[in-house]
Amino acid sequence: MADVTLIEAVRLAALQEMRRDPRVWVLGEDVARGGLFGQYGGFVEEFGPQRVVSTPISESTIMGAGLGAALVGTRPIIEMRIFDFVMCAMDELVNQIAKIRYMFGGQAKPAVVVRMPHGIWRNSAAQHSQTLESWFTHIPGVVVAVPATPADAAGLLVSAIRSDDPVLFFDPKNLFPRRGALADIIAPLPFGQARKIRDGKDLTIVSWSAAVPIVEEAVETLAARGISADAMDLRTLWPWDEDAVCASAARTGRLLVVHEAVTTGGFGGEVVARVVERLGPGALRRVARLGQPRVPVPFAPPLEDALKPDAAKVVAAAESLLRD
Amino acid sequence: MADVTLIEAVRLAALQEMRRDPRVWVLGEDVARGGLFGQYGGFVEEFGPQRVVSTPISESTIMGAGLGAALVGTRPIIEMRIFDFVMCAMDELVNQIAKIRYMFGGQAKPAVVVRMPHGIWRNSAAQHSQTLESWFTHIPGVVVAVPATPADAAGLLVSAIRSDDPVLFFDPKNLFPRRGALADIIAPLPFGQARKIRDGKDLTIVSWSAAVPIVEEAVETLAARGISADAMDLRTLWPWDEDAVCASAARTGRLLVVHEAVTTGGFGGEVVARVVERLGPGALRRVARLGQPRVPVPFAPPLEDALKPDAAKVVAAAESLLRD
Amino acid sequence: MSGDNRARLLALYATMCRIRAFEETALAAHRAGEIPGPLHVSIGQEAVATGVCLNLQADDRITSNHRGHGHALAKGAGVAGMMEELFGRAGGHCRGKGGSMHIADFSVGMLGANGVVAGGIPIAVGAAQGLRMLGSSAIVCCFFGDGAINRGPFLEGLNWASLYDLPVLFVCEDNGVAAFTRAESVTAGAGVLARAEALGVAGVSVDGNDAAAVDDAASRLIAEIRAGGGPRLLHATTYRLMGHTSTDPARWREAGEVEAARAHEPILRLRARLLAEGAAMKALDAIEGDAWAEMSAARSAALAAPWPDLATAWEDVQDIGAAQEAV
Amino acid sequence: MSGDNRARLLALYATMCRIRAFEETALAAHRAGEIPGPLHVSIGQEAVATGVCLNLQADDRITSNHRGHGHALAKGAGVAGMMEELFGRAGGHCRGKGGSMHIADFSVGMLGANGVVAGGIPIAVGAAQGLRMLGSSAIVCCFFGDGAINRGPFLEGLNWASLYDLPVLFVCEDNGVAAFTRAESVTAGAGVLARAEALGVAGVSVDGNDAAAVDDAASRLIAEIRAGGGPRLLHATTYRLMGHTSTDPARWREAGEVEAARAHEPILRLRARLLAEGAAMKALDAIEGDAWAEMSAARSAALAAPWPDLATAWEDVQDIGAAQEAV
Ligand SMILES: Cc1ncc(C[n+]2csc(CCOP(=O)(O)OP(=O)(O)O)c2C)c(N)n1
Ligand SMILES: Cc1ncc(C[n+]2csc(CCOP(=O)(O)OP(=O)(O)O)c2C)c(N)n1
Ligand SMILES: [Mg+2]
Ligand SMILES: [Mg+2]
Repeated sequence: MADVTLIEAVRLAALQEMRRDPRVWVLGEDVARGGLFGQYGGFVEEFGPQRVVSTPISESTIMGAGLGAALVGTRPIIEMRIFDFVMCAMDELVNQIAKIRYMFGGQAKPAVVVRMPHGIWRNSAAQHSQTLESWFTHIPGVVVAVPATPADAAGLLVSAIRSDDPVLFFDPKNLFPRRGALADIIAPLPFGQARKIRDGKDLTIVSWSAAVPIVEEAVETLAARGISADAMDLRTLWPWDEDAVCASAARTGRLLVVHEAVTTGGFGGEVVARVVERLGPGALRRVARLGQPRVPVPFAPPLEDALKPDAAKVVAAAESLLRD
Repeated sequence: MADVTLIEAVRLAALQEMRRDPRVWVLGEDVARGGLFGQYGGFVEEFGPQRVVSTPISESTIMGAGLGAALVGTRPIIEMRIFDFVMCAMDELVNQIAKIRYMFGGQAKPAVVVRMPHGIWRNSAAQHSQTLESWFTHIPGVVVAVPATPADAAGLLVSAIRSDDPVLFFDPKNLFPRRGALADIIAPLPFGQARKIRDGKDLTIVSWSAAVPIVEEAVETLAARGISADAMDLRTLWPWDEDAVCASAARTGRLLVVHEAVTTGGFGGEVVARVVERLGPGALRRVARLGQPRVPVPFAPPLEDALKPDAAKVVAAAESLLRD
Repeated sequence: MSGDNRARLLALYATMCRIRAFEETALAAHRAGEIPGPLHVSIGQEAVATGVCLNLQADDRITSNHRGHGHALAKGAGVAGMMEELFGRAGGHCRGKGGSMHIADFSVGMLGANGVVAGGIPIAVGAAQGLRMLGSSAIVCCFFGDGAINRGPFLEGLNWASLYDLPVLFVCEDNGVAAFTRAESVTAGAGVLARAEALGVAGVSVDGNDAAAVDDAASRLIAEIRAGGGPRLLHATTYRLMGHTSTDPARWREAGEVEAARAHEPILRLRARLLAEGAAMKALDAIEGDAWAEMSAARSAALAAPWPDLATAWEDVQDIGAAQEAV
Repeated sequence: MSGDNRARLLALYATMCRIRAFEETALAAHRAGEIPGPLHVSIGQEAVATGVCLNLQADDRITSNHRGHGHALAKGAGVAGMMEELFGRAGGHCRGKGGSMHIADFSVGMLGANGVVAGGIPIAVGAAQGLRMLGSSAIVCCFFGDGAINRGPFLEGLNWASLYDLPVLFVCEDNGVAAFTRAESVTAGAGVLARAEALGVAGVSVDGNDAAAVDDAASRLIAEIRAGGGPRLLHATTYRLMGHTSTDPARWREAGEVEAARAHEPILRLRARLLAEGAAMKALDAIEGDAWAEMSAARSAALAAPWPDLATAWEDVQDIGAAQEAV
C-alpha cells in the first residue's frame, strides 16, 4: 500500500497491465518521452519502442490505428494527450470503434482504451478545457469512466485494459496531483458502481471527476451547518449506478447533480430524468443540477473561476434545495 | 402559396437567400450537381461555380474553409451531405466555429450554417443513421435547428442564413418527401418557438424532427381512444421553448418526450430535467422518454423497425403514463 | 503461354466472373425490392480486387470501402453469408446488421467494408502494426477509391505506414469519379503516386482493367512488402460502369462515354486474351455459367432465409453496460 | 549596401527585437506568476514571422498556431492589447478570454492563433476563398510548424488551395521538433516541400534563421501569388531555443545542442551582418533598447490593468440563445 498521486496511480496501473499482458501497448504523441503528464514515465525503457509508440501528430490515425491493431488481437491504449484533440479523431472513435462490433455482427471486439485527460486546468482556455463525457454516454458500444481518486482511477484503468469493450477513460487533468492510497497489486474495479463520499439523509448529491473534490469540500461545510448530505461519486457514466442514486434519492427526496461540464445537455440531465422516470416525480421534493453555464471556458482566471462550479456554489445549491 | 416537399422547401429557402444576399454561398460535395438530395438543384446554373462550390471529399476543410470564409465576411452554407460525416470535421466545428467568437472576445462572428441531413433513413445502417442533435445543445456558441415540416424547415433555414451565429441545421432525411404549404416569400422563423401539433389536456408530448410524424399519428390514435394529448414540435433545441413545454406540463402533469435519438444522453433528458427543475417534481404526476435504445442502428429492416420509435410505441408510452 | 500462366489467368477470370455475377444478381435483387438500403457495385472494376487478392494468403488481411463486394469475394468471403447480409438475413456474415456497406468476413481476413470514405486507411495501418507486434508475417491490403486521397487519413496513414515500415499494400482504385464529381475537378497535383512518393511510399500505376497486369504489379509489390520493404502503393486506373449507387442513373456522363468504356471492361478483355491464347470458349462459358448459377442460387437461398430474430438486435453492442431489451 | 536595403534590414531587425523582447518579457512575467496558463514562445524563430510579414499589406490576413506572438506582432498587432491578453486583462485583444494560445487582432488581419495543431490551415484557405468572392485582392498567409504536416488538414488544405488557385502563402516553420519529439522520427518521405509539390503547391526552402533570406524568398513567392499564380509554400528551417512551453526544460536535448544553436540565432546574425555592413552599433542598441523598453512598459501596464468585469464572461457566446447570468 502506497500513498501516491493520481497521475502516478494511473502510471502504475498501466505499468502493471503491460507487464501482465504482452498484447497491451500504448500509442500517442510523446508517450516514449513519458507522455505529457508523465503517465508513461519509464515505459519505453522497459517495453521498448514497439510497445510504447510515440506517434506523429495524427489523431485520426492514432485512433484508427489503435482500432486496426485491436482487430487483429492486440490491446492498445490510445492516448489522446488532451481530451479536446479527440475532435480530430471522432470518425474513428464514433463511426468506427463504437460501431464495428455491432455492424459486423460480433465478428470483432475492439478492445481499446481511449485515454482523454479532460477538464478545466490551469487557465488553458476554451480549446483545452472541455468536459464532454456526456456525449459518449449517448453512443452505443462504449464504456465511459470518469474517476476522481488515485485508487479509483487505477482500478478502473485496470478494468478498462482487461475489458473487451472499448473504454473511454477520462483522466481528470485537474486532479492529477491528488493523493491517495494505492494497493501494491491493483485490482480491477468494476464499472457501474458508485462510491459513497458521505452518508447523509437530507439530500442526495451526485458527482464525478473534477466535481468530486468540490462536493467533498461542500459536504463538510454543509455538515457544519447541520445539513447532512448523502454524496456519491459515480466513477463511471456508462454503465452508471442508477440503483445507488435512486435508493438515495428515494430516501432523501432531494437530488442535486454536480458536474464540471456545461449543465445544458450534460449527464446531469440524464441522471435527473432517469431518477424521475424510475421513482416517479411524487417520490421527490426538489431536484437541481449544477454545472458550467452554456459558455466556453474563458482564459482569464477571474472569469474562469466565476463560471466554474465550486464548493460555495454547491453549498448554495444544496441550501436552496432544502428551502421548499 | 405552394404545396411542396420538405426537400423542395429548403431548396427554395436557400435559393431565396442566395438571391437576396450575394455573400451567401454553398460548399460541399456534389453541390454543383444539385447536392445528394437535389436540395441545391439549379443553383450552379444561376449562381456559378464560385458560389456553388463542389468540393473534394475533405470534410475537415469543407467545415474549416467555411469558417475562414465567414471570418472575412461571407456567409457560407456548409453542406455535410450526411450527418455522420461531420465526425470528420468535429475539430473545425466544435473547437473552432463554436468557440472562435468567444475566444477572440467578440472580434468575429462566424456566420455559417452547417447543414447535416440526419436520421434513420432507408436501412442505411449504423454509419449513416445517427441522430446526435443533443450533443450540440451541450456546446456553447451554436444554435440547433431540428425542423419537421416544409414550412418550418424553410423558415428556419432563412433565419439560419440571416443569423450571425453559427447555426447547426439538421435536415430531416426521412421527412424529405413530406409535403406542406409554403409561402411564396419565405419569412424567417424565429428560433426557440415550439409549434403546437395538437391541443390537449391529458398529457404533454414533446418531439422534434423525425419523431414529429410519429407523434402526429399517435395523437390521432390516442384521441380515438379518448386520450387528449397536448403535443408539440420544438423545432429548435437551442434555444428551445422551455416556456411552452413547462406551461403545458404544468397543466397536464404528465410529460412524454419522444425522439429518434438514443434515449440515454438524448435531449429528452434535458427537457425532463429542466421541466422538473422549473416546476418542481410536485407539479408532475409522471414523466417518460421514448427514443432509440442504446444500440447502433441495424441494417436489417425488421431489426431497424424493432428499435426505432414508432406511433404504436408512443401510444403505448402515453397510455402507460396515464395509468398511475 | 505456360500452363501455369493459363491456370492463373483462368483463376482471375473465374473470380471476376463471380464478382460480376454476384453484383449483377444483387442489383437485380435490389431492383426487385429484395435488398434494402444503399448498394454500391463495382461492375467494371473487378480486375483490381481480383488481381490483388490472388497474391494474398489466407492470414493476410484486407480493409475495404463502400464498394466492397469484389474485395470480399476475391479475399475468399463466403458467398452465402455475403448475399444473406445484403438481404439483411440472420445468416449474413454480420447477422444482418451491416448490409452491403459493412460487409465483413473476419474468418478470411476481410476486416470490413466502410461507410466512411478513407475510413479503412488508419485501420489497415494499425492492423499491420498489430500483426507485427504479435509476430505474424501477414500483410495488410487497403483498398480505397480516388476520392479517398483528398481526405486527411490518406496523408496520415501513408506517413504512418512509411514511418513504421509497415507491411501494407495501399490500393487506389481510380475510377476517375467520386460519387457524382469527376476526380480531376477535385484533385490537385500530379496524382496519387506523387502523393504517396512524397510520403515515402513507393508505388506503381497499372491499367486496372487488365487483370493480368494488376496481378503482375501486385505480385511484385507484395513480394517487396513481404521482404520487409515497408509499404507500397498500387494505383489502378479503371472505370465505374454503373452509377454511384444502385439507384443513381449517372446522367451527367457524356453521351457514349459508358458504351466506349464497355469495350475496355476487364472481363471481356481477359476473355478475349484467353481465347486468343487458345483457351476453349466452352470452358470460359462454363466458368461464367457456374458463377451465375452460384449467385442465382445464393439469391434464392437468401430470399428464403430467415430474418434475424428480433432479440438479436440487442446483441453485439458491448459486454459491459449492454442495453436491456424491455420486457 | 543600398540605403533601401539597409532600411529594410533595420526594419527586420527592429521587428525581431520587438518579438524577442515581447517574449522574454512575457516569459519573465510568466515565471513571476503574472501570466496564467500555457505560454509557447518562439524565441530563436523570430526571423520567419518577421521576414514573411514584412511583405504583407494591411488588408492581407494571417492565421497562426499555438506559437503565435511573433506572427501577431509582425503583422502589426497592438502590443498593449497583446500583453494584456496574455495577462488575462479586460483590455486584451480578446478581452482576456483567449490568452496567449488564442491571440488575435482582426483589426490588423491577424485571424488568430490556434490551440489545435494545423487548425489554421483550413481557415486560411477559406479566408482566401472568401476574400476572392468579395472582390478583394488581399492574400492570406498561413503559419504552422513541422508537426502540422502530419495532420490531415495539411493535405486537404493544400489540395484545396491548389484546386481553387487561392492566394495563400503556406509557411512551414520547421524547428525540427514537435512538442518533445524530433520531427525526423515522426515524418516520413522527403519533407514538406515534396508533399506540397505533390499537391500542386510549389515552394522553396529557406534558412529560417536568416531574416533577409526569408524576406527575399517570401517577397518572391508573394509576388507570384499576387500575380494570380495560386498558392505557394515557404519552408523555413529554424531552431526553437526554449522548451515547448514556458515550463518545459526540454531536458531530452543533447548536451551543447542549444548552445551551438545560439550561435546561429537570427537576431545575432542580422546584427552581425548589419555591423559588418557598416551600421552603427549605437543605432542597433537603440533599436533593441526601445524594444525592451516598450515591452517592459507593456508588462507594467498589463499588470496594472483591470481584470475583466465578471459579467463579460457571459458575453460573446452567441446572439440567439445566449446563456443568461444567474441573478
Ligand atoms: C467521409 C465521407 N464523405 C462522404 C461520403 C459519401 N460518399 C460515399 S462514396 C463517395 C465517393 C467516393 O469516391 P471514391 O473514393 O473515388 O470511391 P468510388 O465510389 O469511386 O468507388 C462519397 C462522396 C462518405 N461516405 N464518407
Ligand atoms: C491536434 C493537436 N494535437 C496535439 C496538440 C498538442 N501540441 C501542441 S503544440 C504541439 C507540437 C507542435 O509542433 P509544431 O507544429 O512543429 O510546432 P512547434 O511547437 O514546433 O512550433 C503539440 C503536439 C495540439 N495542440 N493539437
Ligand atoms: Mg472513385
Ligand atoms: Mg516544430
